[in-house]
Amino acid sequence: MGRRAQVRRPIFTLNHEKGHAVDVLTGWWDDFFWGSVVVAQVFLASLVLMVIFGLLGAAAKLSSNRIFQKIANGYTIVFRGTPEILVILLLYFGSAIALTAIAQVFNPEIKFLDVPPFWAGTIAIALIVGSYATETFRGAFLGVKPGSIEAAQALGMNGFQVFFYVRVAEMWRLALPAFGNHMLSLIKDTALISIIGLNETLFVAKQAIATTGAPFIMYIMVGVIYLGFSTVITLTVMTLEYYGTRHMRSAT
Amino acid sequence: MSATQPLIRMEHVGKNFGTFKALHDFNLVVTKGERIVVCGPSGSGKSTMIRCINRLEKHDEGRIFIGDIELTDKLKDLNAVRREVGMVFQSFNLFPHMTILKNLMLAQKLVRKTPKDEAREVAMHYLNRVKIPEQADKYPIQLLGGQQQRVAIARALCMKPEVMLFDEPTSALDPEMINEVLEVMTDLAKDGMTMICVTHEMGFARSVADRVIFMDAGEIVEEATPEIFFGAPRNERTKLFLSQILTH
Amino acid sequence: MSATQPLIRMEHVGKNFGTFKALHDFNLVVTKGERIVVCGPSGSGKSTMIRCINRLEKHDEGRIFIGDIELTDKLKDLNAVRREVGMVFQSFNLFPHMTILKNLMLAQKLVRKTPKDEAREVAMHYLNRVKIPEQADKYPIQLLGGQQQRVAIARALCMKPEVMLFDEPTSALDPEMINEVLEVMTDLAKDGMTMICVTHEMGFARSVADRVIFMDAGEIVEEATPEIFFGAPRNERTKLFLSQILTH
Amino acid sequence: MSFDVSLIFSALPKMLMGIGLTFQLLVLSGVLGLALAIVLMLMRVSGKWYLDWPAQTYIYIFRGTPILVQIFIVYYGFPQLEFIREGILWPIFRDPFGCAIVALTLNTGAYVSEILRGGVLGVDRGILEAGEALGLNRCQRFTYLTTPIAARLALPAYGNDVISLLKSTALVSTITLADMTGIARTIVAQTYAPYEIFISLAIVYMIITLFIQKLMARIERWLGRYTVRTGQT
Amino acid sequence: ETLRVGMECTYAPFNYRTDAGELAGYDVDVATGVAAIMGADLEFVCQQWDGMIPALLANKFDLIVASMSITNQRLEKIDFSSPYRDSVGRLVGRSEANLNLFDEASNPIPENFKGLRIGIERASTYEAWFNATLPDAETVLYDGNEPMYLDLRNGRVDAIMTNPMKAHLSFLATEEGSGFEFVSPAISEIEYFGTGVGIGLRQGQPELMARLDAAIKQLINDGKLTEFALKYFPFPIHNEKWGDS
Ligand SMILES: Nc1ncnc2c1ncn2[C@@H]1O[C@H](COP(=O)(O)OP(=O)(O)OP(=O)(O)O)[C@@H](O)[C@H]1O
Ligand SMILES: Nc1ncnc2c1ncn2[C@@H]1O[C@H](COP(=O)(O)OP(=O)(O)OP(=O)(O)O)[C@@H](O)[C@H]1O
Ligand SMILES: [Mg+2]
Ligand SMILES: [Mg+2]
Repeated sequence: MGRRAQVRRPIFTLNHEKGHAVDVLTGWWDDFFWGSVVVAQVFLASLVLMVIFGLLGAAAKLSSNRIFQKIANGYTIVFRGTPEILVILLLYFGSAIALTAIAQVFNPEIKFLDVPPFWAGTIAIALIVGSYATETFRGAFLGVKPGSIEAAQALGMNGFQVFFYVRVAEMWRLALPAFGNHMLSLIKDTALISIIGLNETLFVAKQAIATTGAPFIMYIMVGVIYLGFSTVITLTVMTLEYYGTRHMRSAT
Repeated sequence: MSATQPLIRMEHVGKNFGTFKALHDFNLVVTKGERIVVCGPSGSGKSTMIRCINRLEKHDEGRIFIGDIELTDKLKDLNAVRREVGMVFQSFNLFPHMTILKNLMLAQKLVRKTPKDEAREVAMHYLNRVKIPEQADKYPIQLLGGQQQRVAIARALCMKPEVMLFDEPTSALDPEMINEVLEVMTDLAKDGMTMICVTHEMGFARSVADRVIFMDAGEIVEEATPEIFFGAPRNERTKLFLSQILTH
Repeated sequence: MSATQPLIRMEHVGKNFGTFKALHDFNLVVTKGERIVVCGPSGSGKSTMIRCINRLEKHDEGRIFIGDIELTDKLKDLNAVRREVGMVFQSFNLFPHMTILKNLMLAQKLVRKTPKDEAREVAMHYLNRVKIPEQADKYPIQLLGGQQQRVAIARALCMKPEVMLFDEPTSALDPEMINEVLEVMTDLAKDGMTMICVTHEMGFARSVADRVIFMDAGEIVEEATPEIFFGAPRNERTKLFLSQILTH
Repeated sequence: MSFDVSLIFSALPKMLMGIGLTFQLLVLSGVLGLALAIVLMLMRVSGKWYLDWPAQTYIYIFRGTPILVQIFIVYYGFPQLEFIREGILWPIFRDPFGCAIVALTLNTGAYVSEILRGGVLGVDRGILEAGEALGLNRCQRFTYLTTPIAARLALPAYGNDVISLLKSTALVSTITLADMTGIARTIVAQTYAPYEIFISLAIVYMIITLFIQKLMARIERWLGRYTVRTGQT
Repeated sequence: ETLRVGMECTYAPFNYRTDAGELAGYDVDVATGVAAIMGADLEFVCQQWDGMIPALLANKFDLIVASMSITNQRLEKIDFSSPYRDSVGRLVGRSEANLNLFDEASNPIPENFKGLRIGIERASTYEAWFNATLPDAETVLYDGNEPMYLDLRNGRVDAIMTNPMKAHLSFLATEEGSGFEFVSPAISEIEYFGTGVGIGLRQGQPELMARLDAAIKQLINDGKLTEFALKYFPFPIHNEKWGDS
């Protein structure tokens, strides 16, 4: 206990002490690993929510219901116009209050309900990126050629069949490239959740810096981890795109 | 639908886009087995007319009957009508994300509830008929325009319709491919299919049509057998149009 | 360039896209004032041939001469050639962000270094010639297809070329507009302009061409005067092609 | 906790004192980032691998990592490197404003270069060929045809990136700068009233966003005046 | 009963994470000791300093054990237990600079602060003191303590105001701290620095407060607090008068 506090290591410099870089990281590898696991968890959870928000938003914008349209427009304006950091802070502080108020309507016994930082952060970034996905999905739905839809109608397919077999089947391919970018936004926004104390990689780095005093190497480490995540996402999207655009390549 | 009564009846049909009258007091009766060619300048309402017949557009005035069924908002009637009316578009409108075979099977399975194997058989039958069975597993984009249009015809035929509607089926095609599509259509006509065909292919009209209809500004301007229509058109607008179409 | 020698000479020209031979041992000599129509099925290499002449494609084999200049990578020669060779595309390719007048003036100013006022005069002269001077200040998108193509012809003429190349100039046009473009081209031919024209408008070919060339698979299959070409084609492939083109 | 409206009125003027800094960051890194983006884009479309690859790597790294991490590396990480601390650029890196500009510029440059490249690639080949056939050389084609058309194609996406940049400026409060967000966080720390302060600040950002959108739409309409079919049969 | 305790987790040696990933420090020891006496389970929540009180009010945790001084301003929003350590502030600056900031009577000389950039943690007692005493000094606000030291060494600020115990231990006494020294006397005006550092809790919980007070008193009486302090410092950092003796 307190070893590091008493015997501080000299602060890392790239120039005169070669090999020091990795030294400084000793003991922090596992923390970074678990931090990465948290990043992955936040990413996956927010991905699911983002798709839901995006589809709901797109459906509302495309619906003929004025009120739904207004709500969806409000949603995209608010979340595309507000800095991510503010949304996260607001949701973190506001969620408990709001949830408790709602819960008390149903059950006055409840003292308070809380949303842990994990979910506050996850929902925040899903809402933000979902507002962009709303536009992507909307555009993709509109991008389905009206001719395809008319052909399906002329063949006697009903509304549901047209929607599912023609619209959705064509739309996801159109949405994919932009959707890949949304996934990259999500993964990068996870870094902001360190601000509300979630123990992800950037927060690990801050703690490690408090002990080692080596910000350069620690933040580079975080950058490398995120670059790894981005690479995995990019490759996945490329694979899906390859699969999804088979029908656009000529065989010859 | 019985053969004694007309297959399609359009009575005083009107269709407006905003204040613009795309169709105006339009009357047409088509009996079983009749082959009708519709022509006219761009914007004269040919597409609108043909799209009203299977309710891709809703008409605003008058009445349209397909067999005994009047076209209204009733869903059940609409589905019954669409099953009986096949349509071929200028731009083919194949489903780009499905292979040719799947294009032909989809509506059979979903609308006619045909079992998969039977649907495949029907599909292959019609692919043979339009002479491209070997393309069954390709995607639409891998086919030439003429082939795509033949697939589109086969797709409509798979539903075993009573009438076929064609909206300028060859005008998006390169010249060399026009004939192969017209051949398929001529075959179909010879087999007795009832057809309404918007086209400017006058050779086809001459050899196949029972009646040629010339439209302008949403109305029928002239209606005659091909001999009379091309030989001795009565109306000035028809003459002008024919001179533009035929000189080059 | 003197009138005594051929204006364009293509000798054993070959062009490959990867392993695909788009042009193969292609030979053609065009003298001043000659009007040549090129036809052939899609993919036969017509566009490739014509694009080689002003080096939008580089040929891989053989030699091409424009006047005395051989087409090589030398920039100076290339610019000289491009100044003498005008080109009209199927899809017009007007500069969308410039008015019609500016479209006609740009290359004059940049390439010929014509002073602004003179460039404008030249532009208006040719706009008059294609009969749409009143459109000078509009943007291309505001014009109909036929008008756009006439502007494209005028734009090429502003450079006062020795030869004009046309690559299917009417095949993207609605039927009513084809004639107005063909008229401009016919006028040009009457004035003695040397022309190579890829087109399937056989009426135009008959009345204007000195020679008709039929290409298939990157080669010249038949070459004859229009009378012989349409009247008594010798080659089987020509006959087949003509039957496809002409019956409808 | 109740919502204290009077707090907003007392806090808003204080927060708005940071708007100048926010705009300075936005405009300066926006302009520098655009310049960087043009260079990167030219490298990408040059067709020369030794220009293309470095640009591609750069873009890949800066688009693949969070802007917050980039800000931290520049602000806290760089001073650890002797050659930065001893180098002539130290006055820039010493200053948190300089660091913020550097980080934001490097970041937005990567994004914008891809937008510009999309615009350049979106120019119809036929138009360039027509220019070529008329004898325009490469440079003339790029100046008179590619640039104006690509600018118009890239503008909507570019507008979105300007808004992203605005939102990124809110992160400079983490490196001691007192922009609007920084001031707001200080007020929150004193008043313990996050909702009132943060919500009113969010509205301020939204208004700026809408303003940028309107401006961009106006530029777009001007640049795209040739894409509307007006007044012609 | 589980008590959720908020702290920064990056404020060595009071609350920080060891390279083994464990939370450690004087605050952590105090929290553990108090919980043991109260018979409660503990759960630590890491929270950036400027959001500490809002987070407590938003129910993110139940107690603040994060070296938070008991000040009047804070007492308006939350309650505090009795103090468990001293609260003072001191300025640290570069020795060479020969900063002459205070007169003999230990009062600041405002003119000498002109042109100086002083690093302070956002929302700290030091910020409150600075704003009140030297409103014209240029302050630079940090989200955490550690970056402030980095910037002091990098020359981005001329001096920082901070906790002298921490400054001595984790900076001045180390290699990196050479060339730096305290450039002010200890400042502990009760108005700003309060009566000491206490455990924060939401208002309206007199019972919980009484239990906390009792537990702290017991820690003092048992000599535990001294023991905790000696783990990190060569001297105790609380006032023995706060106990029973
Ligand atoms: N959805 C629509 N909304 C508004 N106007 C329309 C719509 N569809 C067609 N029109 C207008 O109705 C008129 C007739 O159109 P229609 O497509 O039926 O003409 P057409 O004879 O098929 O012409 P073409 O030969 O160009 O296909 C045109 O003036 C067209 O602009
Ligand atoms: N840039 C290219 N890359 C690869 N192949 C090409 C390219 N340009 C043309 N081709 C191929 O070369 C062949 C000849 O093309 P070309 O465009 O010259 O034919 P064409 O006779 O003009 O046909 P069309 O009537 O369709 O215009 C075609 O098979 C085409 O696929
Ligand atoms: Mg039509
Ligand atoms: Mg061609």
